[in-house]
Amino acid sequence: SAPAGGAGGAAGADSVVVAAATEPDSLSPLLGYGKDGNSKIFDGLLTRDADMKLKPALAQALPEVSADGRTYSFTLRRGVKFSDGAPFSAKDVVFTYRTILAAGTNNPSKTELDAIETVEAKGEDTVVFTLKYPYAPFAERTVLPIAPEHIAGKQDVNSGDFTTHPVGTGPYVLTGWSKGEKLSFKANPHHWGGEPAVKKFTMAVIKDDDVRATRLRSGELDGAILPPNLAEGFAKDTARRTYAAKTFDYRTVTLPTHHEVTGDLAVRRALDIAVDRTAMVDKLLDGAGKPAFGPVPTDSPWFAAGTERRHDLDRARRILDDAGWKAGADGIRTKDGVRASFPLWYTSGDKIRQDHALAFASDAKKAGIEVRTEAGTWEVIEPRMKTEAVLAGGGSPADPDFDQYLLLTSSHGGDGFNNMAWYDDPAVDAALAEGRRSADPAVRKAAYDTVQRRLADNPGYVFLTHIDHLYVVNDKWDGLGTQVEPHDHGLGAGPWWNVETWKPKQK
Amino acid sequence: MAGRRTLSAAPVLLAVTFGVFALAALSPFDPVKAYAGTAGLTASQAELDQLRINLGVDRPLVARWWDWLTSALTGDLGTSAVMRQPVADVIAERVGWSALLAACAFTAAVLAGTVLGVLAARRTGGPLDRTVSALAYTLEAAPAFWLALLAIWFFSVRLGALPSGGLTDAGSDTVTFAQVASHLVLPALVLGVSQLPWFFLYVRQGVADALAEDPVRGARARGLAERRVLLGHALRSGMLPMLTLIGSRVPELITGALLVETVFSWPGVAAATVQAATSVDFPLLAALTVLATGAVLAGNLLSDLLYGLADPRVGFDG
Amino acid sequence: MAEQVWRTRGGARRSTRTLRVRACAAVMAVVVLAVLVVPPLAQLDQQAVDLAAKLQPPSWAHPFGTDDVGRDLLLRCVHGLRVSLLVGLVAALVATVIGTAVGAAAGALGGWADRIAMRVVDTLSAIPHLLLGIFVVAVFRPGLWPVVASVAVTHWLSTARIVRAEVLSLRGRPYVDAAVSGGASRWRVAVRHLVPGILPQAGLAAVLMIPHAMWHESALSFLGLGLPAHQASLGNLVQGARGSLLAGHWWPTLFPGLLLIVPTLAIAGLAGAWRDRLNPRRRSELTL
Amino acid sequence: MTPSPHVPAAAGADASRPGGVEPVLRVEGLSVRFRMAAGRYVEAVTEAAFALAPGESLALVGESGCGKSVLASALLGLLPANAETAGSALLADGLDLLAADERTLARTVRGRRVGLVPQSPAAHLTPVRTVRSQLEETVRELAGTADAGHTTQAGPPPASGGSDRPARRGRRHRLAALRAAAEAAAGRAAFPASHLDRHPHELSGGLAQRAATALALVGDAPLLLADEPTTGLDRDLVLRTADELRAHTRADGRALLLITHDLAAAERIADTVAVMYAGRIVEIAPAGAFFGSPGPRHPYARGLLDALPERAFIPVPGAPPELGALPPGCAFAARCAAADPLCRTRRPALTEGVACHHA
Amino acid sequence: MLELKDITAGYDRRTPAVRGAHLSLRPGESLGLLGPSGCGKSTLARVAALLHRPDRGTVTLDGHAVTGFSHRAPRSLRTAVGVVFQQPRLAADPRLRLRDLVAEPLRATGRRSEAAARVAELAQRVGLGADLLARRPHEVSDGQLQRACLARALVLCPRWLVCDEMTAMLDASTTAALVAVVEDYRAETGAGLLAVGHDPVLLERWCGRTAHWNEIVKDRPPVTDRQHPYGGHVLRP
Ligand SMILES: Nc1ncnc2c1ncn2[C@@H]1O[C@H](COP(=O)(O)OP(=O)(O)OP(=O)(O)O)[C@@H](O)[C@H]1O
Ligand SMILES: Nc1ncnc2c1ncn2[C@@H]1O[C@H](COP(=O)(O)OP(=O)(O)OP(=O)(O)O)[C@@H](O)[C@H]1O
Ligand SMILES: [Mg+2]
Ligand SMILES: [Mg+2]
Repeated sequence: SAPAGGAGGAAGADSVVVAAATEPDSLSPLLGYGKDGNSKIFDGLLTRDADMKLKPALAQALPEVSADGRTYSFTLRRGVKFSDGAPFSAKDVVFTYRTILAAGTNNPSKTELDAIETVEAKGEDTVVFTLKYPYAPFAERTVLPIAPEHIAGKQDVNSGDFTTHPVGTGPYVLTGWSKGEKLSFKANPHHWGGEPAVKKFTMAVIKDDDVRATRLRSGELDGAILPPNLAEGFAKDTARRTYAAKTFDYRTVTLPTHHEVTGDLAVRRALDIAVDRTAMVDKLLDGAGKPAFGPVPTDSPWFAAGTERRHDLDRARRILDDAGWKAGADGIRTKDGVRASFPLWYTSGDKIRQDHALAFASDAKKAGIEVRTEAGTWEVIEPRMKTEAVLAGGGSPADPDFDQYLLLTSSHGGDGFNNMAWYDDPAVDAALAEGRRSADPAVRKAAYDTVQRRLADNPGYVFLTHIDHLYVVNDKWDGLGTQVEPHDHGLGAGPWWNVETWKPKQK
Repeated sequence: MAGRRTLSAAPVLLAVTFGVFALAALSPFDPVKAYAGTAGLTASQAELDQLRINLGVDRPLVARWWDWLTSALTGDLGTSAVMRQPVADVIAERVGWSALLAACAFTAAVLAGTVLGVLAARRTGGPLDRTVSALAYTLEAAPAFWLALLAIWFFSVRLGALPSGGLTDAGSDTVTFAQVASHLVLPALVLGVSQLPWFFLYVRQGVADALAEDPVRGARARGLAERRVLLGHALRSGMLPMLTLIGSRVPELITGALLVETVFSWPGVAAATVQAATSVDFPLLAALTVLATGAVLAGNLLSDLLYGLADPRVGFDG
Repeated sequence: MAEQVWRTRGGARRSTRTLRVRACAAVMAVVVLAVLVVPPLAQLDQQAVDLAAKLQPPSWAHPFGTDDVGRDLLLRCVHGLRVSLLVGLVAALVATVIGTAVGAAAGALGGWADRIAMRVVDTLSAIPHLLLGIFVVAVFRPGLWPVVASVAVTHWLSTARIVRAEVLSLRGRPYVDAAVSGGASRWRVAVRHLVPGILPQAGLAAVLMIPHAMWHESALSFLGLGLPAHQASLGNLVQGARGSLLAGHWWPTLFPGLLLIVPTLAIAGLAGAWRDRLNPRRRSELTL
Repeated sequence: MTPSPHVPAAAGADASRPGGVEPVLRVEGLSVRFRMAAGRYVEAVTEAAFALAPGESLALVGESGCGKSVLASALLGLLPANAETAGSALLADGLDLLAADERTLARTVRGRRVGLVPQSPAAHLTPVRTVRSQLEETVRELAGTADAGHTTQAGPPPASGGSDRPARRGRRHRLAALRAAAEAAAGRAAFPASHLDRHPHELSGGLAQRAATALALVGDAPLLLADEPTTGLDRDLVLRTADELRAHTRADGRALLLITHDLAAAERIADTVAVMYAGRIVEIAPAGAFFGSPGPRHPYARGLLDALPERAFIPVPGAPPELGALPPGCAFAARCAAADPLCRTRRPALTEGVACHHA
Repeated sequence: MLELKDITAGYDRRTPAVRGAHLSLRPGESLGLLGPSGCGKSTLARVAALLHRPDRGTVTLDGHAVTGFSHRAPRSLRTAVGVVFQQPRLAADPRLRLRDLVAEPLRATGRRSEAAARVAELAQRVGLGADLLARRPHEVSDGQLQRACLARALVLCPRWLVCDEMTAMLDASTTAALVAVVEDYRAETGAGLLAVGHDPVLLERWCGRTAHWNEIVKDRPPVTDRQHPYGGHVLRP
């Protein structure tokens, strides 16, 4: 029942207004902006195509990797200019990486570049990275945007003007940022990839889902990200199209090994098959998602076929019975005086996690395990993570190492939000190390298959779903599509990841 | 009185800023986590510790407050961690828009509340009184959030008459008067309506009580028209509590503005308050609180002055 | 003697008034009964998720329908009402008592006591409510009582100011002189002559605070500072139902919304009758 | 006591005036009762009847609490909502004050055709406004009548004209005229101009009384109800107020209902005296006869005069009956030396100006 | 002794309402104070009742100098003076039934138990029926209210009485009756009386001794009689 003219959009076809739920804290790559690519204002050395394959951007070609996997050399594209007219060169690349790694820089995602030992310029157009250890997925990190040294170098990295008035080489130039309201961009006519057809791009910041949907309906917006139940409302709207982006965005329940109930392997295995993932996808996500059996989604090439687990309540009960967990009067099992009961925390204000937690608790109860849902902020949850279960989320599509290494290696147990469950499985540790060291795709695939199989036998987490991200966009342009998206989807995700290549639809 | 009150603002400001620092330090939120955002979820502990030192939040509370205070007195308000911007810039960019919104909403609420209150008090128990009173309690029970959604749905989606958010059209970059004016209507309306119940009910109560008193009987006996009796006598003595409200509702106005600014993507300073509070951004929080304190003190001073003018029997001091 | 015809002015509303008061009282009685009796009697789990029964419209099995994870809304509404009424009533009561006490003391004592009390009120009202709320909740731990405390702590301020201003105006009245001459202490003057005069204003603030506190609670829980969001309270229910409403499901909003408003109106009706009785003139005009 | 001058033409007490001019006010069978808790009634006024001819002043006297103020309030429709009235009170043009609706009373009667000096004037002034503002407001409201005797009012400012100057000048002029009119009104009641800018609570009792009188005189109403207009005034001012009221009444055939306990003032002003006891008018007589010889005929009225400090200064023995439970016979019987069983059982009717079995 | 010496009092310092008034009263003595309207009698009465702090001068009550009281005179002295105010409508708390109005001073001074009996006795004296005692101020006539106010003034058995135009709104018979009540009380207790009023005949008969304002206010030109029988209405310095 969209009113007529609802799809009118804000202006002509060379102007696009979309809405996002979140806003970047800063626009400086040095502080972490755009680290996963598609930053609009900036370019990285490399970038990804629609299939998530790396392709050259500011570099002329993919890097040359030395045999020991510890040296990466990039040859830079020539003639690229920043939007202020200054030429781009190797020293900007070196400046960017070195600044990020500097201790005084408040960039919270430095860890991702942990492998880098040195970064050097070789002449005007070559940059060489030397790593501390062989790190197969390193090239994936170099989608990170490059900042101009001649501007950013003269200011305080953390609070300088550059953080809000960035200058880059990207397809768009920032024309205004009204915090809490919108970011406006205009096409960069001198972009090395050619001038975009969409001349004006505006990203309105609308935190609330319902308001976003309403404003989309009122015709002020050309596109917006929406939760499934609201996107549903636009399904019959012929002037708009809904895009469901595949993601690596999973929701999982951590089962801390240090808790007397969740530490019991039988309980973990029972829970893993007691949950009805299909029902969750159908009902909680309105079908916009997939059951998850590990960090890797079932349709990814990295997925280890055959590790899917069927919902099997009877078997779950049997496992518990066999392990000595006996049902009490109230239906909750006990073993050696220990009641099969544990708390499950979710972050308050997050509806999806809340629903997952409730559904998980209700499934667990059917198997005779009491899960007490609790809500809190991370500050409340964090000190309890060692022994209490948490409904967590994550997912990074570029390389399986990104997710799994931090999530599963025993050495990261209790290190911040990495490996919250203190999962400890020597076979997994070994496979993960192998996966990040080897450059051979076959070896890596085998290694990650091993990890996924072990996860099925010794689940430290109960993975529940992978969540599709839904976007509703006016049907006025050609060239739209979605990439596979990570958990944390900011400006760079959504059908507008490649807005620079959109073309107005021919009528 | 105004002079003395201005003087007494200094200890209040000191107490408030220190209070804010102390409360923020004691609050369960961690500035480092807030700064890191989602990236913090994958950061290592060493990383976070380094960040803590860089942000200066590892230092003792009193030292931080003192540093902030001394540099604030020299005009340097520090840098906001959440906004990644000097605090002075954050405030300069935003405070005007907030003030505009709040002032419009407040004026509308006070005027509408007074008019409706008088009309309702004229016949308490009458249909108008019943309807508006019930509505007022309902409004007080309805979060500003709901009102906002409803307003957007009705005025923007249904009627297509008013823009539903932002300071200007999303696609336009220039800030023109007409644009701002039309974008101001809905947020100001919602904020005003959410403030209305108190003003309405207090005026109603005050006027209805005054109508039962001898002075109104006297005014009637003199042959004054009903309108004069209502406005010149019943309202004049019945509006005293409402005048107090003008000052004491300022904090509620700020809280309301915070929600409304968020829903309508209004680039004001109130929306930044929640962020500053939940992410424990000391310099920003302190500066915003100083602003709020100013508003509250000014509001209270104003209402005390008005009260003193309106009721000669009151001898306010201090 | 000829039959006398008695005329009245404006007395005709009397009967509907009593009716209204009775209706309000009846509503409150039902609400209180439901809140006290239903949860212990019905041994049902208000958190029981049934994904298969998601978002079902009202029916015999679920008179209020179900929510988006298939929980029975009637059960949740009753539980929520219990929590919300508790929060609303207790917080409003505490805030009003504190506000009235501080305001009356400041107004009646005057001088330095007044000045200091008012500067404290200024200070507290200047600190963002949210921050004060966060603090209170942090000192204890998220839960019901901290929420009540945090609402009460932040909401007595305007009552205090209103009461003080009224007291300042009242304390110059000649009848206060008469009381003083009769040996009344300041305390007695305040309690016996000033406070009764400002009770209508304070009572109004209290009534307004009840619904306000109910949704303030849900705002706190949204930030993770109140009750957990899955725990039923009217505020949480209404907040959580927003998305469903836009998607065309009216019942998850309507019923909790009504339960939020109807008792409020009933309390307001009773309080209005009470305020009329506080006003000596209107009281005698309304002799029932 | 000096006998006061009388204007013979006006000294008629009977309601039925053969062929005479229509009375300014004719009250018949006026009763007022208050509904109290538990269905009880307080019968404040019972079947009062009298008429006021143009130019006549009627002094209503009686013991405290006998219903005088209630009677006045009833005539203006200012009773509280729990009051019930019966009977009629007709103005010269036939308007029944007791039956008229609030609108008529507010727009055409109060202030304009019936003025009131309330008892307890300080309580009847709006506390938050100065006397001047209330006086000016009243003058403005009743402008049509107020301007008659005073300064000229500026005509409507010329509507055309590019600048707003003439309009503003006109306004200033009008404000000045208003101010002057207000001060003149204050002067009539001997309210000092220097106190005009005070608030009611800053006035002495006598000043408040004069302010109330000034306000009531503004409308130059044909009928003035003055409820104790001389309380709190010193002798000089009492005389002055009495003279002002008498002059006001005599001019243009206005009428005055003077409710007072101040018998000296009553004697100075009144043409007729009505004595009220326990809600009833028990005697109504020409003032000359009442104060001079033969004197009052009702035993209560005699007792009242004897209680004056100039005379015996002895109160009427006993206490007045409670109006909630009036005895079946004569209400005064319990206090009357001459009472016999008839008095206790049968209520005397008002015949030939007195309601007493023995008069 | 109730002694007012050189009292200057008022509501703003520049134009005091009372200037340099002297007045003294021995126990058992009574004084009628006459004066034109607005000259400051009520103000002086309030000073004598220790309700108003004079700007200058001393008040001595039973040997206690009570000028230095900071905000309020001590309770024992306040209650030693019973006051009947000029305007009963304003001097009665609108929310109290007459019964409570009269009993209030007893309750305030902690003599709650005596209240019922004492109220009944005084009501009987001033002539207030049970029916009236149960009403609130706006439900009774001004005269009835004034009776209650007199009862309230007497309820604590004060050693001094200040009656500010107590009988202004009373008819002759009630006036005589209430004066008799006061005189009976004085005969019983030997209390001193300051009666303010306008009626010289009444005050003469009541108090025996009267003073004109001119006589007690020493340091300003005596109030000349007005140029005209009732010419200048208020006396301003
Ligand atoms: N609102 C009321 N409710 C009940 N009784 C009332 C009310 N107002 C007045 N009365 C009663 O009606 C009677 C008449 O009162 P009214 O004020 O007319 O007396 P009055 O003759 O004017 O006396 P006074 O000389 O003292 O002013 C009194 O006995 C009084 O108690
Ligand atoms: N609260 C007040 N504030 C300011 N001025 C006041 C106040 N009360 C009284 N006055 C003024 O002080 C003067 C004396 O007042 P006061 O009441 O003592 O007179 P009074 O002699 O009792 O007169 P009356 O006989 O009319 O009652 C008057 O001019 C009066 O206007
Ligand atoms: Mg009277
Ligand atoms: Mg006086």
